[in-house]
Amino acid sequence: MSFVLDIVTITAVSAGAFFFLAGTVGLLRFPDTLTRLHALTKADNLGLGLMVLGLLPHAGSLRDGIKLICVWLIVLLAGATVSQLIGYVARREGSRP
Amino acid sequence: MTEFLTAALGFILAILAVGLVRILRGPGDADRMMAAQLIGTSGIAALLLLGTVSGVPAAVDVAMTLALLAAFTSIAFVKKGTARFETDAPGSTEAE
Amino acid sequence: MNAATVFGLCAAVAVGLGLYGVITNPQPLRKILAFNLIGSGVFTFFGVVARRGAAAGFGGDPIPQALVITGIVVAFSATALALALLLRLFQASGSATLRADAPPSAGSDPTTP
Amino acid sequence: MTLAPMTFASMTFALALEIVLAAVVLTGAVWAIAARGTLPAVAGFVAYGLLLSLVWVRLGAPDVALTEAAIGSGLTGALLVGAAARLRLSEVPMAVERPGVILRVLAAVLSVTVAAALAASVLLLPDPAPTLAPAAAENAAATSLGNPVTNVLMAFRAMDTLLEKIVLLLALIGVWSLAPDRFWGGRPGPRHHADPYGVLAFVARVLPPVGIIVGIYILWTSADNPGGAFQGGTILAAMWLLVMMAGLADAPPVSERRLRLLLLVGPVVFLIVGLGGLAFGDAFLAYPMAYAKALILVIEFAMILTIAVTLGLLIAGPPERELGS
Repeated sequence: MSFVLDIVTITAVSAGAFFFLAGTVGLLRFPDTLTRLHALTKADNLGLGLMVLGLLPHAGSLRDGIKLICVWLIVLLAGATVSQLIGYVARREGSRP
Repeated sequence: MTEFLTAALGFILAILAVGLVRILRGPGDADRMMAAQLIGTSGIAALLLLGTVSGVPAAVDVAMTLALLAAFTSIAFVKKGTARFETDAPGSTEAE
Repeated sequence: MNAATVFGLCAAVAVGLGLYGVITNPQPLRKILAFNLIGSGVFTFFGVVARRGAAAGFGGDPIPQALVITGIVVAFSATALALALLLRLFQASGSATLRADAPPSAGSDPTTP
Repeated sequence: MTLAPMTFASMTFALALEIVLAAVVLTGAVWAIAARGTLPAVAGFVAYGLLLSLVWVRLGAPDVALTEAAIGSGLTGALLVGAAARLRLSEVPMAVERPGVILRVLAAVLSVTVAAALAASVLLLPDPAPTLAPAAAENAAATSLGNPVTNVLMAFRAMDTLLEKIVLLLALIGVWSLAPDRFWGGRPGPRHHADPYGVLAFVARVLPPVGIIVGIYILWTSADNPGGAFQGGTILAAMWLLVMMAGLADAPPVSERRLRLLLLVGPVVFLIVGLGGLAFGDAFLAYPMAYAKALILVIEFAMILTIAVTLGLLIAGPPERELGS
């Protein structure tokens, strides 16, 4: 059982790390602000989500597990709204001469 | 398993360092905010990993606090102490 | 070489950096920021001492840890007061400089009629 | 122990991690000092604070990590961003005032000396380290709280905590006293406006309920786990400020009676309990053993309100609008 859980952890944390990498590469390499924003949200949503999934088997108790999921949900909510704000700021800057 | 998670933590810290460099380059506020967002999220991921690696379950509480306050600080950055937040061209918000 | 030593050296460098910033940076806001850096370095120092005193099943000596929590709060209040003073100076004089021979500001105090 | 080589490998692995973490922390610190613009410097400082909370977790001090994440990084960051944005106009003439080469070299020499002295003292710390942890563990039964840091803050060194609350109030009075005469008693900060159906109003409606639950949870859990009135109160303050920034609610006039009561309830409850200890117990702030936990919880619940309101008002700043406007 613990072997299966270890495989879940390794797979999910590696996948999460990959999405963080992809988001960062996109943030550095993509040509304009809105595509960079698109890349960034992958790291936010999927990267952290997969990390949380991978760490769930290591949570000491049910309460810790629920809190882990709550962290992800808060980041999702905050990240989605902050991304919209970034979009507005980008448009405001873009319309400037 | 601890070794694997420690390696993942080192990787996330490297990503965070890249985000730090990105903030410095800017040039606009939007890019700075994106880098800050990346730093915040990778910082939270690093905290969760570190809590598991170091055996400090309360790191999850720290991560929750950070998640809430990162959103707050980002919004403070957008508002920058000004009274109005222009989500659209002037006048169009009143027309809606 | 262990965690306490590594972070202790890190704290020493942070204090040095903060001190350099307080002396050389002309902007008051940046001086306040640098001062906060010194403060956090000193707090980390306390954390190192606490970590070395880990005993009785605790991750660290709780007394320095509690002192640091109090310290962070007091540092925050001092920062808030310093920034409020700086903003008031800016409002009253039109510039935020600490130089005594600063040129008189173009704008008058916007807060008094 | 057949695992000995393995544990040695994992120890060096852990050490490598700590060195990487320290390097990233110092990157943030260098940048908070060296960045040209004020806003990037503030961003560097906020990132530094975030990383420092990782250091605190690694140092086995999650209580401090919570405080650093909430206050050192979050609220101080918001405070500095607001001030930096307001001072932006004055940045241009500042460039001229850069100190000369000699002063900078002297400052560098002084800073390196101080840092080297501190580093030497880190390396020369006494071994075994002096500690009060066993004493704290021995006396933990007196309060029946499981978190040693809460024990120290609320029982063993409760006087520090009481005085810290009073320092916060004094800072607030100091900030208020900077208001021009005609604004005295009025509302702090500008009246914020935002699109009532926009994203800012949305997040200010959805996030605060979550934040209030988390804030109260952090207080409630502090009896046995890391947390406390301070860390919880900071989250509540941030949520209140969020609602204000989204224009959903206005800041209250600083002369409002209800507000003044909230500002006083924490320290007053603390003082009453302390004087009760003087009257019925052994000393000021001595809790009777049987009621220690209950009394500490009462104090903490009163304090979280005061702390949330005080921190929120400290960030909102001095009154800027006339009473009745």
